[in-house]
Amino acid sequence: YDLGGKFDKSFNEAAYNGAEEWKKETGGSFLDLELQNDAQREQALRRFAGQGANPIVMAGFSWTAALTTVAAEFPDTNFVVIDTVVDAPNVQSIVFDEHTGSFLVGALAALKSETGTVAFVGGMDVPLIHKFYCGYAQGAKAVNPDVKLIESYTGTTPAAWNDPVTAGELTKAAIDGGADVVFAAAGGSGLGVLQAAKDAGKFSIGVDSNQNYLQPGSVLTSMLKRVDVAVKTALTEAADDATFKPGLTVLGLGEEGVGYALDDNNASLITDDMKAKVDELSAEIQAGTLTVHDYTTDSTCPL
Amino acid sequence: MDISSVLSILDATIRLSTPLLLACLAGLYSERAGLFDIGLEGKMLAAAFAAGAVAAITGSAWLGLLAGLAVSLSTALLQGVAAITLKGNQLIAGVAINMLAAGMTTFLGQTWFSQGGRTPPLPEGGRFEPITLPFANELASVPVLGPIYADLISGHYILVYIAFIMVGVTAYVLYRTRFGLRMRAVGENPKAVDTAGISVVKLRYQAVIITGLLAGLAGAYFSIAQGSGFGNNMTAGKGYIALAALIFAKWKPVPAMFTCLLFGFLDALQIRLQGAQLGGIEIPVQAIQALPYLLTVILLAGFIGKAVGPKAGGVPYTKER
Amino acid sequence: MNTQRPETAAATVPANGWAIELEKINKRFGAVHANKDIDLKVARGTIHGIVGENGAGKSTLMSILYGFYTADSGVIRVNGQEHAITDSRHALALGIGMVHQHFMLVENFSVLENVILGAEDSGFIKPSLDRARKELNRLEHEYDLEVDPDAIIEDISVGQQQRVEILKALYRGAETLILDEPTGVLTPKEADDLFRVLETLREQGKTVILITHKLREIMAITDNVSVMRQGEMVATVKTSETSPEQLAELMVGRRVLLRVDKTPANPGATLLEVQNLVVADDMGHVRVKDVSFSIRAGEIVGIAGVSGNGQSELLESVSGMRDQKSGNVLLKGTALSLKGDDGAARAREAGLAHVPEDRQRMGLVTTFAEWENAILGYQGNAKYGAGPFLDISAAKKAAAEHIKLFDVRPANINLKSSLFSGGNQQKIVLAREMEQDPDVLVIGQPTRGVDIGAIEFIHNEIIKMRDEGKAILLVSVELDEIRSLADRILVMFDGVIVGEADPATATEGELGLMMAGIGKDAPRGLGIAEQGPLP
Amino acid sequence: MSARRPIPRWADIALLPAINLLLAFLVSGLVVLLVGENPFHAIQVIIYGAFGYGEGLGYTLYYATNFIFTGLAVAVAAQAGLFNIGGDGQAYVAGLGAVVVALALDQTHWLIAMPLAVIAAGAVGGFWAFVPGWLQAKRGSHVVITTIMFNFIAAALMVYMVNRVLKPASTMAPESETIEVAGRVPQLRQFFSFFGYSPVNLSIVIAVLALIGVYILVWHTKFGYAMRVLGANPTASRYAGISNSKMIMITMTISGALAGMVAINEVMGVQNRLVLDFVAGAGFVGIAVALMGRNHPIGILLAALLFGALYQGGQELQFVIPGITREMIVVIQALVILFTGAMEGLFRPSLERAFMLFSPEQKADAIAVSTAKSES
Ligand SMILES: Nc1ncnc2c1ncn2[C@@H]1O[C@H](COP(=O)(O)OP(=O)(O)OP(=O)(O)O)[C@@H](O)[C@H]1O
Ligand SMILES: Nc1ncnc2c1ncn2[C@@H]1O[C@H](COP(=O)(O)OP(=O)(O)OP(=O)(O)O)[C@@H](O)[C@H]1O
Ligand SMILES: [Mg+2]
Ligand SMILES: [Mg+2]
Repeated sequence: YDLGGKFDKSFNEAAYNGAEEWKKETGGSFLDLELQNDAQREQALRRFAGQGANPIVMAGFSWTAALTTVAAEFPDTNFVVIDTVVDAPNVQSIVFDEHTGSFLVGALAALKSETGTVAFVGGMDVPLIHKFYCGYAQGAKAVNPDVKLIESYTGTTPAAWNDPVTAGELTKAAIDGGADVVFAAAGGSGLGVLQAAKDAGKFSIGVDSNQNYLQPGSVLTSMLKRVDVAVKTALTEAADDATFKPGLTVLGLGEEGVGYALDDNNASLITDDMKAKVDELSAEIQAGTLTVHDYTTDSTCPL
Repeated sequence: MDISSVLSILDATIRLSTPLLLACLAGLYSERAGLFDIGLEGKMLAAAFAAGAVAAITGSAWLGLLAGLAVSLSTALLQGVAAITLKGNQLIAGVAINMLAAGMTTFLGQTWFSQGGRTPPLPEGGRFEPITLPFANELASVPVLGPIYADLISGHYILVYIAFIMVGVTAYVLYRTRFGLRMRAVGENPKAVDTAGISVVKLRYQAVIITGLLAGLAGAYFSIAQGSGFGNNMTAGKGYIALAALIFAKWKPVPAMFTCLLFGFLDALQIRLQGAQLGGIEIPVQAIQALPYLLTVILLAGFIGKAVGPKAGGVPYTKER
Repeated sequence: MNTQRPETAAATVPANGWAIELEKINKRFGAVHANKDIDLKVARGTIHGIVGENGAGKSTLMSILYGFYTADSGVIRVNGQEHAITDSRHALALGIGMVHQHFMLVENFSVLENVILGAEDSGFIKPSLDRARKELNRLEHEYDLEVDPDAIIEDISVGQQQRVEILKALYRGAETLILDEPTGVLTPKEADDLFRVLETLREQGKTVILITHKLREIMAITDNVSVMRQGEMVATVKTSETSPEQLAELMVGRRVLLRVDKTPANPGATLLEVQNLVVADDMGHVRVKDVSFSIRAGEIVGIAGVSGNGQSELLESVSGMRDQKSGNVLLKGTALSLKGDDGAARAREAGLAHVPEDRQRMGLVTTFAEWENAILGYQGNAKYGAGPFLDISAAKKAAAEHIKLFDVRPANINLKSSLFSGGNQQKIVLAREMEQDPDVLVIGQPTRGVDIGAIEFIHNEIIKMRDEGKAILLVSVELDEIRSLADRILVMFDGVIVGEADPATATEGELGLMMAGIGKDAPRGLGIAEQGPLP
Repeated sequence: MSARRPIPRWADIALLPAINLLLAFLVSGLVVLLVGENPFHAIQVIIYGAFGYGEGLGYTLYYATNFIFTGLAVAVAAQAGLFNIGGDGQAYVAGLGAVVVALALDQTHWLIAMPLAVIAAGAVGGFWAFVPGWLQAKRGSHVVITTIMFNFIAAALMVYMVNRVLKPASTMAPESETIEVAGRVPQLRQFFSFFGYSPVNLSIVIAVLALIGVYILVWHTKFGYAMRVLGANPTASRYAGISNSKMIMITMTISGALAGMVAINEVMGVQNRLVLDFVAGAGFVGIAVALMGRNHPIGILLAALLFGALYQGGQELQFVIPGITREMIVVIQALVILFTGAMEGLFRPSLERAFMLFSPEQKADAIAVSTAKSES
């Protein structure tokens, strides 16, 4: 897990849930570990590999350097890394098309908005979060070219991922600024966004896991990033060299790696028209007729 | 800027400065009594957790508050035993309390709720609701003053009002009561207090108890008023900022209120300025995020001058026998 | 003991009974046996003096009586009743009040607040303050103790601070008042005022215990006097039946010369010249107003004045610690550059040594070992290390030498400086400054709180320096000291030199008038009110 | 009450801390027991993990390296009476200096890159502390506030620098380019395979030199003397001709430069690139280390080793006993600080009494005192 901690209600927790599910289905067992600091990454990998763990699944973009080193030392162990790319024969890199998923929720947000203003609250101003924002913004613009966007970030220290109070204030500020839908891509801080939107009677959008249930009736939808599925599949496939797929795996809309969440909690919030429009966009993206720019390819976001 | 956005910034200012103010006043008591307190952060965090946990289980904000106060108080007393009775280093005691709180809250939270140290979101009633002051709705339509009363003054959590009332209470206690007189004296010259036949130790414990209670209010504010449930490390360094505010305010209650309002305002401003443009160029969001801290430094250097704290601060009182 | 022990006075029960009886009091601090089997009886309605060398155990004994320390063994009787005094509250309840050698005041509190601290009537201080104001008014009139009840302690002179301490004790209804070296920091006039108060107290039947190093005071005001030496009570005598010489001998165990022996000055070239100096204090108030004077080699110039008239700022400015607003300080004809906060270093380089008024606050780092203080101010000197390094053995050698030359006790260079008695701390500072062979020596209050044996020694050292051809600027509030040491006396009042006097001819009365601003060329009527009523 | 005899020196510096450490572990044991694990096993694991094998020891030393730097930074400032809470921020920005030099010179040799990076990191870290020092000296702004503020400013600055300036446009992770091997500080395992894969590197040599350097600076130079005078009594230091304002600025700069060495260890020795938040709170641990080490290099060395051991031992504990989470390790660390630091006086009175009874001459004394007491 990344430094945010195992139970962050979104990214890391999804990975954990995936592993748990795999354990339930297959009866296998897994070792897991939370880190205190960066230096422990290599140590942890070596330790697990040394203990014969196979495969080893890592979640988080910070694993690149450690994995590059350790993968070479343990050629017989299969590694799966999520959110970054490590080029080695025994590593499967899984990345998600967060930008397309975000595009869809952006479109939903703009469709839902009555004020024509939608907002985004990120954890820290890092590339991955920008990728979310950039997709979100493009999606919103796609359905409403005049949409106004408010972009903000909770902080600059690791506390940014665990600061629901500031996130809540940012949400209130955005709502005061006219926004009526707020997308939270801020790890644990996101809970503050959902709460503040609920308190103000506005809408929020969850991230990574399905967070619709957290504030039913207020969470418009959640941008799904199926880390749980990825972890589960990886654990299943990579356990066996025969099915292990080294190299890059991109999970996008087509693979259902990303998407938006629709369940009982938000069924009443999303009209059939909205759903139809978004599904149409989704189809276009998958067909390649609509391209969504990926911020991380060149660190720019053309809007 | 129109009046409503000004009001909304000021409204946020009040929300953001409340926990700082409570923590700052908390620190004021122990520091005025001659005990450095960098353990504010830890006490708040412990209280935030206890309040959040109990409120989540019982569904009562009041029980949560009670738990927060109790836990913060015990933490303060632990710190007091180390710093007063055992004459330990006050800074180390504070550092230890901060770490202990950071570790314990997450650990217990995980053990009890299995949500990564978080408490579950609070049920109805588990969280303080904003209080609408009398006539707020009726007066809201009066121009200028109406919105100021209805939006800015009315509609906050009870802890907000307590915090601001505590400013007056603290000023009164400090300057008008026997306890305040003795407490100020013990922070300046404990020997003088001792030779006047007053127990230094008892006085310092009394101050520590008040500190614990106020820090408890501050902590509870995080988890059961402003927030809805406890999150890991949710005090996010506010204890240190409160300490800075205390020094900034030269250990005086009314200036402490203004300092905390200023810090809250800068934070609110930062939050609203994100994404602002300057001459067509977007200012990096980090520059805006750093703004409150930069401005604090500039204000401090430009206007505040030297802050001289209670003279006996940080030194355990030893009486040779 | 080489002197015969005089008949112990007042052994029979006095008319008014004993106010205090101490029997076989013992107190140890680690290895130091500060009080050994001390017996002391104080008759009610008398003023009882206690004298003794620095470190003899006087303060310790009184602290035990006041409940601040607890005796290891012994009996305390107050008004004939035995009491185990456990803390100060207890002592206060028994009617014992104490004015400590180092005042126990809260510096940023007002006089009133200090007076009521610990003696408040109720939970709210307003009624107490009001009552205290009235009571203070009454006491002030009764004892002629004038202080502004609303003044902040750090803003008033030490003399006034002491009045506050006495008022504090009286406010609490003290029947027995202990004063530990009350006159160490007072001007002669302030001391006289104090003694008038003590006499009034005696007339009212109250008991006073007075610790002092000044035998003149003992002779003038006490009824009985006890002498302590090295933790023991060596004698208690009726004052009327003893003499200063006998007391001095009892204290020190040898004969002491009670006056300074010196030859007439033989001044040479001008070494220190102060031209039109204007200096402000920390608050920005101008405290030294256009002061000029010069000192020649082989000459001691004394500056007399009531404390708080700019002497401190003058000293600090001349020695480089404080910027002057205008004017010059010339050393051997060259102007010192004293700007910046390291002016003192340049003054020293130019050959000016400085013994500060306040040894604990300035002259010493009390948490340092003695040897570390032996180089304070001279740490940059090449003889204490080449380049950036500190030559510890050289410093220790110098320290050992200082200790030997100035007979500092205990002779332990590794002892923490705070553990030396005041007199010995003073010797440490003097030794350091004098042994640098400076051209000019600036000394403030050289014998404050120092016992007579040490005073004799210090005075002799100062004369010796003069005779070696140094220029010496001496600032002291002790008129006796100035008159016996100085070759010329300048009197300072309200930041101005108001007159010059010849110590051989000027009387104490004349000097006193000048010090109050009523001298020959003094600006009349200025700032007198602040200094209290005229004699 | 009797005359208190101080306990023998050896007991003061060895026995007392040992008892306190034991107590800390005992209480921690209760916490371990709470989650249903065997506390003795846990302690065994911690000790084994920290010292029991080469790699573990290497990790312990690697953590200790950071703590020595930040501990010294706090201690040097404290000697001059300044409380530098800003070690975290100073170390963080120093990463800029280290990474810029390392990236520029990573085609040469570490013998060239390392000294220059040390200077650069020291300069940047020093600057970050100099400014608060300057504000304190010239404007009277309390360093405690300014250094706290500078920590936050540093965090904002670094997020900007890493993401917008140093990060290659094509990568996803918020980190600088990787430093080539020639620009890295060699790890000790390259010389001693004993250290396994642990990241301890030659920075530890700098740490040892810094310990010695600070010792000499503080106790054997005129500058150090002046610093201590200032710390103990600012009025006396003016009297002694020491420029308090210059001392404050220089001391803060030295303090910041020392904290900045963390960047050498992390950026050039371990991560080989600049990552966000690489300091990971080492600056705050430094406060505890300096306080526990009594601001003395030897004390700091021991305290840094203790904290290094707790970090590494705690990590080991997580591997071996899965029920133990990282928060528990924090709790254990906090308890150690509490009992060995803040509550170190807990056993002093009983120890004093014990020694009193066991030494014959003092025993006589004690009896004399108690009889005297009962008489009165
Ligand atoms: N708090 C203490 N701890 C240890 N030793 C002490 C303490 N106070 C006093 N002493 C020792 O007791 C001795 C007597 O000290 P005391 O203060 O009574 O002397 P004194 O007669 O008042 O001297 P002075 O004339 O300097 O005031 C000193 O020499 C000192 O060694
Ligand atoms: N903590 C201590 N430990 C040991 N000795 C002490 C301690 N505190 C004070 N003393 C000793 O007590 C004696 C008197 O202490 P005190 O503070 O009264 O000195 P002082 O007032 O500076 O001396 P003086 O009366 O000459 O000005 C000194 O001899 C000093 O060495
Ligand atoms: Mg004394
Ligand atoms: Mg004394």
